[in-house]
Amino acid sequence: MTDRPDHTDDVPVAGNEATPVPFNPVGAAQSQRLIEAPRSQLRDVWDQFKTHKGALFGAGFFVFILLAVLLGPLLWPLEPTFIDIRARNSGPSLTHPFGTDQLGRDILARMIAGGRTSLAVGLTAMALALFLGTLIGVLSGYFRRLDGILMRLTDLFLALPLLPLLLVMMLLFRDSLRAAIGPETGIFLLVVLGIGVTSWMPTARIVRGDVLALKEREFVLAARSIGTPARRMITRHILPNVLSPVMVSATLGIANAIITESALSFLGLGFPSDYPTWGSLLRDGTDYLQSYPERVIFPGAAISLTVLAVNYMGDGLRDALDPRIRGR
Amino acid sequence: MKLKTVLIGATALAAIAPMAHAQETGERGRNGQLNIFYWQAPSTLNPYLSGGTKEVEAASLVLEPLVRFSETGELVPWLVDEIPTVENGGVSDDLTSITWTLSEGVTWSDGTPLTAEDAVFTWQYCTDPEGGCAQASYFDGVENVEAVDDRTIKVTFSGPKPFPYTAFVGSESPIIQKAQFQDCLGAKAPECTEANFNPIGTGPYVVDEFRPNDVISYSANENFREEGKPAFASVNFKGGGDAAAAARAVLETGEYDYAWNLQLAPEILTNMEAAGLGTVVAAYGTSVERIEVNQTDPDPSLGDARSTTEHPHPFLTDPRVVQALSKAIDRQLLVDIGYGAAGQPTCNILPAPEIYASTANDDCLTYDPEGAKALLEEAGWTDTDGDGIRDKDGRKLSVLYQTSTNAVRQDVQAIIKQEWEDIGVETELRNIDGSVFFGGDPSSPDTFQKFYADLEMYTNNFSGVDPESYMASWKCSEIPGPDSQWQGQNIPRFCSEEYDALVDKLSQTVELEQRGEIVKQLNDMLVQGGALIPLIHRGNPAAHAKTLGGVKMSDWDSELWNIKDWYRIQ
Amino acid sequence: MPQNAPVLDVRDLTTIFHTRTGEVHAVNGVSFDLRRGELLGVVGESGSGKSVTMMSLIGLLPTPPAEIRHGTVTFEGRDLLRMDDAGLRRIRGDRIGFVFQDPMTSLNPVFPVGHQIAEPLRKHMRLNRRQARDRAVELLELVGIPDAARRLGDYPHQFSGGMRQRVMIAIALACDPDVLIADEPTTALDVTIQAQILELVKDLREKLGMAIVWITHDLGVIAGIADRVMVMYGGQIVEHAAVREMFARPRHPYTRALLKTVPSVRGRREPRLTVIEGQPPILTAAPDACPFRDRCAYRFDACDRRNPPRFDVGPGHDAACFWDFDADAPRGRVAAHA
Amino acid sequence: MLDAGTGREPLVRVRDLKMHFPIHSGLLRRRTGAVKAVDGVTFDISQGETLGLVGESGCGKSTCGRAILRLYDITGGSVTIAGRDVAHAGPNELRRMRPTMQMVFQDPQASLNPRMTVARIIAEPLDEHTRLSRAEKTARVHDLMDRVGLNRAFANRYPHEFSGGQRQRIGIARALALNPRFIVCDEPIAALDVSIQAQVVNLLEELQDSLGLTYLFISHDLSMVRHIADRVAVMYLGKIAELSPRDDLYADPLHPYTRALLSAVPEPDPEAAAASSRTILTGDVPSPANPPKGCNFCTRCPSVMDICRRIDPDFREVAPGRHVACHLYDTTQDGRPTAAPIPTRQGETP
Amino acid sequence: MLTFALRRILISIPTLLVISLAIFLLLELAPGDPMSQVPLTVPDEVKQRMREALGMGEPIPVRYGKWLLQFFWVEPLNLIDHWFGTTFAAGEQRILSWQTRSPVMEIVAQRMPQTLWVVGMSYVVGVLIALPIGIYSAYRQYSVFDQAGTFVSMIGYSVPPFFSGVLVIVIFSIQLQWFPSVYDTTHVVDSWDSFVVQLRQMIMPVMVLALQTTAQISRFMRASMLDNLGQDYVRTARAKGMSEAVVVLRHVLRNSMIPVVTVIALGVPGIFGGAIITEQVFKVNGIGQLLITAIQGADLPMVQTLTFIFAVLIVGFNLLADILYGLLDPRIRYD
Repeated sequence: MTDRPDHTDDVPVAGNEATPVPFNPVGAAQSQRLIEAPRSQLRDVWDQFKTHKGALFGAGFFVFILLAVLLGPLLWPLEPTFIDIRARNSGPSLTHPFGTDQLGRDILARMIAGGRTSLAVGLTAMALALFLGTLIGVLSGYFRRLDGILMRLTDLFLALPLLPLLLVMMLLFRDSLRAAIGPETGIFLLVVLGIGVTSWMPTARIVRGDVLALKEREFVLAARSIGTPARRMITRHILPNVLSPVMVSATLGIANAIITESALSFLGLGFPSDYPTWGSLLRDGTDYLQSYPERVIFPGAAISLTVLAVNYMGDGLRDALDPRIRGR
Repeated sequence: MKLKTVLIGATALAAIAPMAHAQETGERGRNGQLNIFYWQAPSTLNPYLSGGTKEVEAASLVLEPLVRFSETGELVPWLVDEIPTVENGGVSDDLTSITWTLSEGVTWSDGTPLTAEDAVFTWQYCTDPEGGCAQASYFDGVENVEAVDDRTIKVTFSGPKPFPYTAFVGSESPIIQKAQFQDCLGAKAPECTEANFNPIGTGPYVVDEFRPNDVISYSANENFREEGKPAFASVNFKGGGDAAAAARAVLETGEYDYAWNLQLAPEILTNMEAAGLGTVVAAYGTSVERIEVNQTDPDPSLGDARSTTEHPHPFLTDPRVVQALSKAIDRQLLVDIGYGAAGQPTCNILPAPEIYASTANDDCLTYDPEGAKALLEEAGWTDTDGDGIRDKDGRKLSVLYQTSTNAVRQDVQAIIKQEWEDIGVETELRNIDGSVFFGGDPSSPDTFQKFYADLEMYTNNFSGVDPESYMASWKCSEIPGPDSQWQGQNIPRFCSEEYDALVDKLSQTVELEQRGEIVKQLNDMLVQGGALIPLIHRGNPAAHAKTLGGVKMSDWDSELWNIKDWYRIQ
Repeated sequence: MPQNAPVLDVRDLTTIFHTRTGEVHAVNGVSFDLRRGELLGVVGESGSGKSVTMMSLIGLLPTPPAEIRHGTVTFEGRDLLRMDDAGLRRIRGDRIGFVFQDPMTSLNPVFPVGHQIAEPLRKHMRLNRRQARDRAVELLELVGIPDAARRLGDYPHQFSGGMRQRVMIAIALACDPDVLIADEPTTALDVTIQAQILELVKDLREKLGMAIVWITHDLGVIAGIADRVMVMYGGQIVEHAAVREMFARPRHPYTRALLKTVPSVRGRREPRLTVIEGQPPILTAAPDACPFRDRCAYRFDACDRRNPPRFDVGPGHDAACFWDFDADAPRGRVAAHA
Repeated sequence: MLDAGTGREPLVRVRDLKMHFPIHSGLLRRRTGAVKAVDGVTFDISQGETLGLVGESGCGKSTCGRAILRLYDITGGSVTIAGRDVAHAGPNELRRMRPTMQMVFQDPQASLNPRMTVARIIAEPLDEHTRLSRAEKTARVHDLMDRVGLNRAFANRYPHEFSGGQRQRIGIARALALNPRFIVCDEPIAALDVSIQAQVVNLLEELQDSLGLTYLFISHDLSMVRHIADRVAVMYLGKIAELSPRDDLYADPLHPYTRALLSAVPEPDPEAAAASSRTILTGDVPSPANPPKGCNFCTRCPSVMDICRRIDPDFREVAPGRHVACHLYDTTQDGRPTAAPIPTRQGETP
Repeated sequence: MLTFALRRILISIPTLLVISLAIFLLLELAPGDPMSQVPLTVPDEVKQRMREALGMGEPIPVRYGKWLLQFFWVEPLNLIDHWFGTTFAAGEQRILSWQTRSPVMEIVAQRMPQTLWVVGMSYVVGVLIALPIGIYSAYRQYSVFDQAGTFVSMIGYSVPPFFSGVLVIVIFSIQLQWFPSVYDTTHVVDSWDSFVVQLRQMIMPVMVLALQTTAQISRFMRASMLDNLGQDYVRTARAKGMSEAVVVLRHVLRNSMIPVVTVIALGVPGIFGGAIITEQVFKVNGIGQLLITAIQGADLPMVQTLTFIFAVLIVGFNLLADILYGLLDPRIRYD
């Protein structure tokens, strides 16, 4: 999906040829200056990104959430697993701003801990999916011979169900992982692997399409005529140019992973249930929806707003990374 | 007997709905449709092919045993007129046979008469070695079943059987129709889909449509032996969803009349009940939520020998440690948080029926962390390095505590963990998906039989009312291990010659009082010997609409055992 | 040369674009007229404003980002710039036809060409399906597509580039327009195909007699077919003359340079090409000086002070330059206003 | 020999070059045909010479240029550059040959990696083929930028910040980085504005003079080719129709296609335009996947004969330095005189 | 086109075989025991006998072979028997579910109607809502409507169904009592009234699911419209004097629908796969619920068959999407 605002790239500079880009012609100013510092593309991207209000809000909120879950424990040192049975089921108050749950655990603390897990899952699973997707997409797009088999592999993975796959991975690796790195990290790795391994396919397809198109671009041909070998061709010319679809998949991937993790938690297949994640908080909360609606609303809103924020970020990023728009 | 139970039911109902006009009697089918919600849906209606409670209960509307158990655990003659005993000659003096006489005029729903041949066939069906019968244990020790005449069934045992009421007793051992199932013996049993999904029974309802794991439609059995029953013309038996949804459908939206197995936090149920549409009820049987204490060492470094009798547990074999752990648990709190009306604190592994319930361990009912600490000190566990965890000989008092995945169990785990950490016991929690934990896959490390943990928590009970085989499951020979493919009932790997001898004595004892005494001793040996920490005597919570009368929940039989007596309060 | 009343009269047209970096002045006060039956050539490089001018006057620019700031466009006695959308739609495709540069993308890929030709016929001429079909066949034959009736059902991708451009011309001519605006119609085509199209247009002009505005950057094309020529630079008309006059006596430095930079396949071969240094400007404000001054060999102080108006330099010939090439000196103050 | 009698050893020698792209179709994706993009092209280019390669779009001229540089694995024929066999070199050998031969591309926007700075783009060949230090590379990049008329202050800018003409200068600088001897200019001015085209062409000419470069100048613009090339080859449908010294070709085209092509170029002179009578070709170029039998120009040729539909004419030298593939110049055909006089003017070489 | 389709079908055969093997092995390795739902009161040896009766003891290759035979030979024969009243498959062992001991395919056939009613209907509704939103959002890009549409579709992306589902139940079933919270799968539509009942019970699940579909498809539609609105042929259509409605709804829409139709086709297998969480929340016992109960009950034949059917559908609809693309876009000619 490529959305783009037409207020810039539709400017019909007469003639409809490839539009030459304005650039201060041989002006007097340029000769005296020393070599310019590289004008960072990041800056251009940011300049464009800034104009997308939704994206700006999204990025702001996402950073806020990230800071909250990272620094939250410093500001709110209550243990998320500490049971204060006397204070159970209390509503929002000064001691417990978000109230407590049926065991008297502080919901704010649990939200912070849960957010850390959910975001960590989201970010790592996304990174894994992106890595796999980009790798497979680039390989199959760049090397014709690998294309058929890798795309069949993609089909195969598209047809695999996530839940049984996760169960298998739980069985095969849980004990060894638990012994090696502890129960929570072990399951974390499994959930991340499970989500990552089952969600790289769209990225792979998009990247493959882009690589196929890039391969036809003249600058790749130019590099070939220089004699650039395949490895550097990929790292120097292909990868940087598939960055934008990958970045966009990244934001969608975070959202997708957060939702998937919470769905797994909802189905009881994710983390141990005493280990808070937003998804499991939400699941536990749904039973109390009528008596204590805030228990559903806090995690539900956290998931939804984060995903919303990330989606808006993706939207803005898509615009910002589109060279057709950013060019001028 | 029947009259009496009816009267009790009526008074109970009168208390609930004094204003309502009860429609206990009247024409068959007068009350329209009854809606029942089992959030786990039955997958078959043949209780012999699936031992699951939901299947057994769904089948109990159709298939009936000779005798049922009432809500108090008493035997209620169902398809017979009287219960055979030694006194009335129904049970032979040497306790090796029992003779049942069918009531007169009992017919199958297709109109054909119920005969002793059906019972004989039922026995053959379930004992066929290739059939994979789930209820085969009901026929343990049964040497022969013969039809003496059309109405007389004689069951012969291979040895003396002090409690002979197993075969054809209770909802798990009903009689199936020979005519329908005669081609379904042995390996063919699973292929008889039509019969398995639409069994012909003697019960108050017949199956109209069965959709596996989804919904069952029943209608009143026109050939039912009792006049004017059942009161409902049809039953819609819906499955799917979750406990909260089921409770909501009965208590809040009133879409359903009865919902089963509402294991929800008590306050949720209380809040839902406040809507005024229905009532939460619980039936108590012998289910006890307990922590089993591993008497062997689950250390992963032991490899294949982990959790086997080769390596005794380093500290849990000391009963004082286990006692301390038990004392440090606030059982009442667990009830308040997780069970509400569907649970009572208990210190016994066998809390019911009353004649078997010991009182010797009741001091654990009071939460006593100080006492627990003292016990640990006494056992030599002190916190020498000041990290809050007790240790002894360089070993930390640290336990891995596992259970199946279930919201209430995780809450209980969390509370207990905190309470134990208060007395200086480090606790690591772990939960395993139920299908793995209770699945017997010998290759899985996570089954409850393998017990690769120090402690594990789950509920167990025994079916029927006789605890003999239940208590026998803690004999040394029942210890699971690699040799037995990890099969065996003695999960804590408790082994005591004294205990084994006492179990043998029980199997020789006929007299009920004596049996009770022996069982209490066995119970005390288990609890005091540190094999188990009983926590909660669990009831089965259910909810029914206030307009539904006649519900008498029994945990000894199907919850729906007396559905023929249910009616609508208008 | 036809000297009758103008069919299209454009006065002081100014079009700007709003972009993120600010306004871009694409067309600055352009005035010209188009007379019945003549072919007016418009020459300029990318960004000179030639297409934008033509698109502005018939409301084909998306607004925003474009904004037609002022001007009048008189067509059949009415001002097109003050007309509502429905009115413009009645004129577009009916009285004024368009041919665009890239025939590959200008035709809708998913409709058969017959359908695309029939569309304006059915809308403007109220023909029924059958009549529209017959007329479409006629039109295809007119533009020289062999086997026209059979090809009606073909899709654009089944035609070659030249054939596609013929289809575009057929669409533009469907309703017998008074004015045909051809926006670089041969730029994307090969020379041999371009020659075919040019022949066709000459031919059609004779037959149908509509007025044509022909936009191109190729002086050669203009020389072959145009009656009058306007040269555009920086959103303005810098020179305007009859075609022979223009090639014989160019009176603007830009026109003169342009004529020299293009080598010829015939005639003398210059050892070195004449070069116009620098880049064409992008105007972010209304010009207050000559837009060509940075690249101009004749630049002097007046060029920096004021944007030169179009001075008359001969009969029907004007040029926006302060330098008088006839006198080879700066223009006197006499003809300050054109 | 073909190299117009200069006597010098040709730098580039192309013999019967074929570049066929297979067409697969059917259930089993069998190869059922081929697009004969380049089908038997033969020519030489001498040191310091510019060979113009003209033709309409789709005639295979760009493919030819790329095949010569081994950007494709060619189907047949041979290519020798500076005495080394390019067509059959192994990967490592080929890589070592790369510095000798470079390319300038058509679309200055597409041929520059938008994510690299100008300095990195120009330095890429240096990274690949030299072991210069960072400072040396920077110096070399600046030197190249000066040479092509780019302000070295902009070394750290990205391509999109430049205009089309400047981008083409970047492409030229990159091609020059390794001091190549031979550059294929693949339509280097096609995407540029008229006033910019001249700047780039002049730059290419200056560089040729100062560095002694040899060009294969591919273009569809006959007038620019006339300006820059010493000899011109006209391609039609994968084959060379005519190859002649520039002045001969423009003054006296031999092949009917060349004549049509030249006559189709519009003259920027209204007087001349009105006076001239043009040869307008009818119809379109046939598909290279399915070329006509016989001479591939026979479907559009104004002077078509029977033989043209049957026999593909040889590409022959009909006058010194003048090569043409046309039956009109057959002298060996029995009983039939040649239809056109053999030009009398001698080919001259620059 | 025909060769293309045939060729793709030929390629998909080995693909599907590999998929089936992968699924089979994966699930064989998976933990879980069909006996786990049998109460603990049933002794281990009885459970062991029950397992043997299910055929769990046989080696994996044998079971895979049997399963393949059953899936590709016996079950199609049964289908033929069912349709034509023949008895080709008489006596052949069908794929039996471990939980219900009945043929898997029969249960699937039983579940299909409710899944299609609810999930299918939600897809249709979602698509029908999405298309106009996408079209209008693109046409009035950055307008208030577009921003609102973007927001709503983002909500659709962001709110998991177990949240929105429970929320609508509480609002519409419990508080307002408008709709039932439990879906009645046995309900038969035979009159207007029963149709209304059916509508009432479908509204909430369809609403929740359609939100997600709408979100996705409308974004696609919008992007595709935007791509096409900038094309030259749009200007041509306007230059012909076509009205905006004709320009947008005929010229642009026709082109924009090409990628969108294939996206819609690719989403169809999802309908047959059910919507696990939504079905669970609303007690619509469809395919999704069947799959999750089968997984929980370790009913391997059921899970294997369901996932494989799903894989077949995905592969099939991929092919269909490609063919549709070719049919809709005259420029694409396979072969």
